Amino acid sequence: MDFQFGKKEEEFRSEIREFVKEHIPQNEYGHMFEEEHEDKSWEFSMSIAKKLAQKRWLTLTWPKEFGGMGASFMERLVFSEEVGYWGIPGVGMGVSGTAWVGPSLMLFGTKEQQEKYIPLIAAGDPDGVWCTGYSEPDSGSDLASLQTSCVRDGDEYIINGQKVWTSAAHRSRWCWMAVRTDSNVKKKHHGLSLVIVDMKSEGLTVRPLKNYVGLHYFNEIFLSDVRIPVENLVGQENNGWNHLMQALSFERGVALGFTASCRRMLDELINHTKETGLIKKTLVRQRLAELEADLEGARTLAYEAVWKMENGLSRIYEPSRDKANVDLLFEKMSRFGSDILGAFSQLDPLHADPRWAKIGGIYENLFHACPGIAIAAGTTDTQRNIVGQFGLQLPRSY
Amino acid sequence: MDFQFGKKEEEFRSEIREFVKEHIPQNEYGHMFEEEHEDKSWEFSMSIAKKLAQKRWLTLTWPKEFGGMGASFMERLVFSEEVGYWGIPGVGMGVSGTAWVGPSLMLFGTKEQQEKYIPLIAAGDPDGVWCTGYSEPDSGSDLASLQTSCVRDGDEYIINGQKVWTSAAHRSRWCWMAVRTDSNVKKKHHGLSLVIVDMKSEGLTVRPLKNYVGLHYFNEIFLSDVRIPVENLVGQENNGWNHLMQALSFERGVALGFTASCRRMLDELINHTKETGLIKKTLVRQRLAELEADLEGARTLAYEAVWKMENGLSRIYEPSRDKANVDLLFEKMSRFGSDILGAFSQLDPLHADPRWAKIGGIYENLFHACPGIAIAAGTTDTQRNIVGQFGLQLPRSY
Amino acid sequence: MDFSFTKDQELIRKSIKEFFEKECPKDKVRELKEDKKGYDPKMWKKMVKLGYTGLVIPEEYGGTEGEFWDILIFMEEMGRNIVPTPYFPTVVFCAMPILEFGTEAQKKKILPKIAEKGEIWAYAQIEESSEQDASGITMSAAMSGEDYTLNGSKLFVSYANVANQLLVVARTAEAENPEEGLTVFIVDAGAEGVVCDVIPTTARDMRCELRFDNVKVPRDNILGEPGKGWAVVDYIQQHAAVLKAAEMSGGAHAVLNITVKYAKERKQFDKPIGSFQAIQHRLVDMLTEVEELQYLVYKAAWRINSGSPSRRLNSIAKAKANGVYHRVCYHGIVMHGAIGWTEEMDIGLYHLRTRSMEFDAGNTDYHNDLIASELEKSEPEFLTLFA
Amino acid sequence: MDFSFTKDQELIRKSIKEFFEKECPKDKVRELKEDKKGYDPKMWKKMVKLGYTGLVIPEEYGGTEGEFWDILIFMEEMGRNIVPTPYFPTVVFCAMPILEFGTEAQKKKILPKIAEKGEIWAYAQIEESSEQDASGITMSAAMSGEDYTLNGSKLFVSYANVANQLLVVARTAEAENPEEGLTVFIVDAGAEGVVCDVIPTTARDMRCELRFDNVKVPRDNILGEPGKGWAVVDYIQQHAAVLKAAEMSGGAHAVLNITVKYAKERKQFDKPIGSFQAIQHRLVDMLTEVEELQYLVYKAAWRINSGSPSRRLNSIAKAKANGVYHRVCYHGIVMHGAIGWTEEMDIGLYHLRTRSMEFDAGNTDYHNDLIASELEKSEPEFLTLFA
Repeated sequence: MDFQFGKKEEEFRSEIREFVKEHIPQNEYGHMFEEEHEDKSWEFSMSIAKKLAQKRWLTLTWPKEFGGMGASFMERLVFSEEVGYWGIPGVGMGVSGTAWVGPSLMLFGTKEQQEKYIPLIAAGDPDGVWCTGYSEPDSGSDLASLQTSCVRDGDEYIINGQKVWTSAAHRSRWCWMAVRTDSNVKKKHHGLSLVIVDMKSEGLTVRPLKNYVGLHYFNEIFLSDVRIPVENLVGQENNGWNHLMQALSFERGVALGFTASCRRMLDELINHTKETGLIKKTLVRQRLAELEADLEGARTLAYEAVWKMENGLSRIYEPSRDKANVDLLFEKMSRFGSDILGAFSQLDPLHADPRWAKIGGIYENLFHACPGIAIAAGTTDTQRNIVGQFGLQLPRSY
Repeated sequence: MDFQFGKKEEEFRSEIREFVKEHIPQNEYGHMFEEEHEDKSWEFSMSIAKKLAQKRWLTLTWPKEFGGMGASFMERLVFSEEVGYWGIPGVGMGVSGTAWVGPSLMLFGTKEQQEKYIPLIAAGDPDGVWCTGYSEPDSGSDLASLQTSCVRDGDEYIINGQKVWTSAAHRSRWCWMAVRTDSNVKKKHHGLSLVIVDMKSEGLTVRPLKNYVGLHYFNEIFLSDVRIPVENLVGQENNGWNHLMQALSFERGVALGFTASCRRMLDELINHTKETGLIKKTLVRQRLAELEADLEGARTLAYEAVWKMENGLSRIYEPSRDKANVDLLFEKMSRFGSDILGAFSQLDPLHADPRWAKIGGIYENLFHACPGIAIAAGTTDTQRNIVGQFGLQLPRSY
Repeated sequence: MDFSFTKDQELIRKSIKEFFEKECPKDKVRELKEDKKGYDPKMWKKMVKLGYTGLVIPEEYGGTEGEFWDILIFMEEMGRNIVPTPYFPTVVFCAMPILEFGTEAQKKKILPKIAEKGEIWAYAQIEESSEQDASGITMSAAMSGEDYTLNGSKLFVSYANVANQLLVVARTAEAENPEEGLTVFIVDAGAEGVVCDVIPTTARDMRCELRFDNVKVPRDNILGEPGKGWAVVDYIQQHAAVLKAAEMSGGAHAVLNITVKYAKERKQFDKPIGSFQAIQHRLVDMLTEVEELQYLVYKAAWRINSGSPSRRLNSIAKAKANGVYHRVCYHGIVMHGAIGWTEEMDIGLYHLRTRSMEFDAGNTDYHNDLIASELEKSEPEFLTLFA
Repeated sequence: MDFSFTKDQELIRKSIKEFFEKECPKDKVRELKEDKKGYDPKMWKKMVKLGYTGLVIPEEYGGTEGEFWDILIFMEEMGRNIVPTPYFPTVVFCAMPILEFGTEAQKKKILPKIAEKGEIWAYAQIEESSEQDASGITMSAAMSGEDYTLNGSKLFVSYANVANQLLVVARTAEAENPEEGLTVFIVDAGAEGVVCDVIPTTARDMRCELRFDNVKVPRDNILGEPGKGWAVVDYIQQHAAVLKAAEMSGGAHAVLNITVKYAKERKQFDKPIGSFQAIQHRLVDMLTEVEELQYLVYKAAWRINSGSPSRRLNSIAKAKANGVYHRVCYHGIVMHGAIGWTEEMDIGLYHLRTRSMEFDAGNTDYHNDLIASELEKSEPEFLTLFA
């Protein structure tokens, strides 16, 4: 047993911190999920993405030949932690491109696709920004039931349908889209394909879907006779379900930085209670201690999952276990933190006026972000289904 | 809106309290579930049952012609509350007879059965003690799958099989038993019947099933070629499922006195923290307040259910809602109470030595009773299923 | 015992419900989110005309002389429809204590303005510490001749931006017990030295920072007795606790209904999501909580209405409301999936009000402590019967 | 980073596991529930022979000089098998602090007896208030010549009924800070004036009341420095917290496995009950909690083993263990249905130990407060990087 990072990782961590000192202002921490909301913050994010790309950190896990640094799982963990703790923006450029589009193209894209799309992502180029079109109005947790049709017409496909909950669609150059290329199938998992859709295509419209606090994060995409060239098919036609599963496996670990965000937020809260003297109050002490214990636990489990991946021991359930665990932690943090901040927790996170907002408004932000977190990338219950099936080998419960 | 009992109920309550003053020693409160454990306490319970019978309180909801007092639902609530608060023993003589065997016989028993069995119950006679044989090793929540066979042989039925979780079997004269009279049925709900089994029958053995604290409450009943006369069939042969549902409906309200037990236990706890000065501690205050609020809520809901019954407004879900609610309350009370009592909460409730035991050991008792409570008469989850279906009109979830 | 409302009360509820449904559909709520005043003066006028601001005010002061039940029903319906208005600060925080503690002259002067003209009032208690007990009140009011001079600032004063008049709690004397030496002042919102800034909050209920810089208040403008202001504050908190809990109870009910409806309609894996135990059992627990809260509020209200208010029940109602409202909103949103998190659905509008409602009239820790104080004073039945 | 044990450690675990499985099947546990001594001297002798009581004792004092990991693994397996022995009081509560604070003479005299002969020791700290901090220690030890005289009583002293020797914490001087003026004494359990009564507890771990009536203890029998006994108590609590958490972690794991197995086998409505979400999701949450606890214990142990113990991690381990162990047992029993509540199943045996384990080495409130104290002292990284 050894819970320390190695020398290599610690050096990497120091290097990232130097980068943070130089480029990331620390008076603006905590605007989680806000990167894509405002033009100004998106521009700043993209400027950082460019700098990260120069360091090869934007795509750090990718092989060197594709512009990555061939980082280990442990190095990725360190990077994710620093991103979470210091709030480094621009890291994913909308997540999709760096996290699963690139790796998927390496795995089952054509050489032409690899040469066309991958360098743009690795370079932190605005044309390397992707969104992902899986969900549809009637298929959320039940992904295989998707209906957006994609019909071959000569050298082109014609796409009709609707996608929803597409984060960063309003910032993206491309969409990584799951479509139905065959509707005469017995099982709904059959007849699906993955395609690349140019977001500038005729017939494609993006409609903002603001969250209830007013944050523009999600979008709807409407597709009306959108034409794409056949070379935009990724992998085999009608084999989309398998490709999708492969792509989804790259999503794992996206939540890695979450516990480091929690660490930062809890550190800020502890610091606030020390400055104000609140930490002398019994109920504040109990709440802080409970959060500290929960966070230490969640973080340790997240490390275990990475260690297992690094050592080829990974069973499939750990990332789901950790996502569900972090969902619960976020909710508790938001509640306990709000209790501690008292009446100030009612401030509007999108207008966190420093005259009144405590700790930069991060707890107000968290309070209304956390149901969204519990929904995103598979609800807490969906994660529990996965852990039940694969972690406990219990029968399907849904 | 009016949350007060009427004058009639308050007078009834006073009368019960006079009875309590005279007959029920208050230094022994809190031995829930222990009535049937020891010969001594059983004897005392039966002596009280006799006295209650004289007052017609043992079967207070029964019509006067059957030895009851024709009490209203509200009077029954008052009685249940006083029973719970003062810990009046002997009230149900093992529950089955007074709560559902009697009322079921009135509803669908023969005149002979009514005349033979009902007076014994109403009189608090030892021969009026019943147990109920529904559950079997392989059918718990799924009652309809029961397998104990009952085959007609001339003027008799021959019963073979096994019953389990039979409370008070070791104290009972009769068993109210669900059996399978036809096994060639398409649906498992068909082919069931209700019969009366003499506990002194040849071929019938009772095996104690102690709980993990050592309390003798449950039993197994083994039936090997047990013969009963055909006149012991209750209702129609093979119509047992319907009769069973009718009988089960009388079980409702059994939990009514539970909130009053909680009230007593919480009163004892509050009193203890006042005497010891613990009530000045912040965490003790918060815990007591939370329990007080939960209990006030549970009690008010229980009243609402009774009021609905009284006014013919009852929908089917309220008793299940209240049972699930009380399960959660018991669990929280046992935990918070133990936290407040500190190291003393580890005492053995079956050997509550007053030298060390605080508040007569009632919290130690509760701590280990409460998983049993959550299981008895339908687990918390089973209750939630019922509320989901009948209270929210949601589809079956099991 | 009676768990139902009278026919008259049901009729009152019906007319309030219809009024809100007509005058304040959810699009209006969304529209008012962006409004600078935070309410619709036209709708407010209609409310006044219908007598809603005079519900608990006697006829002699221009009100309709209703029972406490009437305003309780009103608050439930308001919570169900999340209607943005200065009703709560005006009527609950100000008119009610003025009726209780005001001199005849004050009542005659003020109450008809509220009941008949809809004059808007706001209540200023909370300060920088955000503590709800007396220790949180540090703003000073010094006597100088016949006047008092107020200096200091107040936070989270709801609808002060549009208020004509304010009730302000200040410290007129230092004492060991922080509940002593407090005085409640009636202050003209336009008085010299009063500065008001709107604090952006998620509930958009126009929380303001009020700064008082040598604000002169004549002695006649004291509500209640000087130095005994805590009695007024306590009265406000006790009644506001129950009425805010009623508002939250109405809101929680609405959220539950929205979510149950969605769980029946929305299908995943070819089944309504309400047929999955993870969803269904949570909905069941929500139902229980919501029904429990409802009756706890009614029980506290019943005691107030019958003239023997119970501090214990008042605090229980508010403590429960705080927890239930948030849990119902949070789980309701999550059960909806992504759509629940958007501004397209109404459920988020309810959740945005969570923290505002929690702090009005006392958070859970505060009320739990009050409950414990009542328990300390109580004598258990098991000791009295055999005494 | 390494989340695995070494091969040697795995071998140690295997042999301990096999020993317990062979020597202490659940029937034995049940049998010992009724035993007056509360342990099986024959099994105890075998444990001593295998070197288990000397796991962390250096060879020069008769031990096997293992690492902290060895005893941690031992405690995990003990918890998994719920083995009733005086091991914890003897080794963890007494041998470990003697090794740390004892004089050379004390160590030479005492430790070999424990390591090689299995002499039984018990630790007496808790008193009537049942408080775990220093304020709970009121028993007095007055100096008279070369001796001290102990008067007072101790509660919940585990296995004092069979102990030869006791560690007793008493107050030798009054001070404003309750952590000052304490002294730890080595007391012969058979000394004149010591009276021992077994308190019946559900865990049957032979909790005793010890009464001390003018018990003379020579000055040489002080462990550590007189008046500085809190250092010893604190050392005991910190190490016992982690090792008790390890025991609880092993137990929680066992309960989870028992329940998962049952949920796969037991059918209702023609399906294994584990296929119902209400059951399955709860099992999943239990899995997460159990795995989390396991690694939190390992993390705290790793710091101790590497010579830089973390008070924060020690308290986190114990606070978590207290909650997880109870929840896993409670829900495990309920998921079993009625059979889980009987003495036929093993799961109840685990739950019977809940409250005993919770109070050994500190309950959750106590540890939460310790965690908060550590947080008070800590400096967050976000302030240091830019400092």
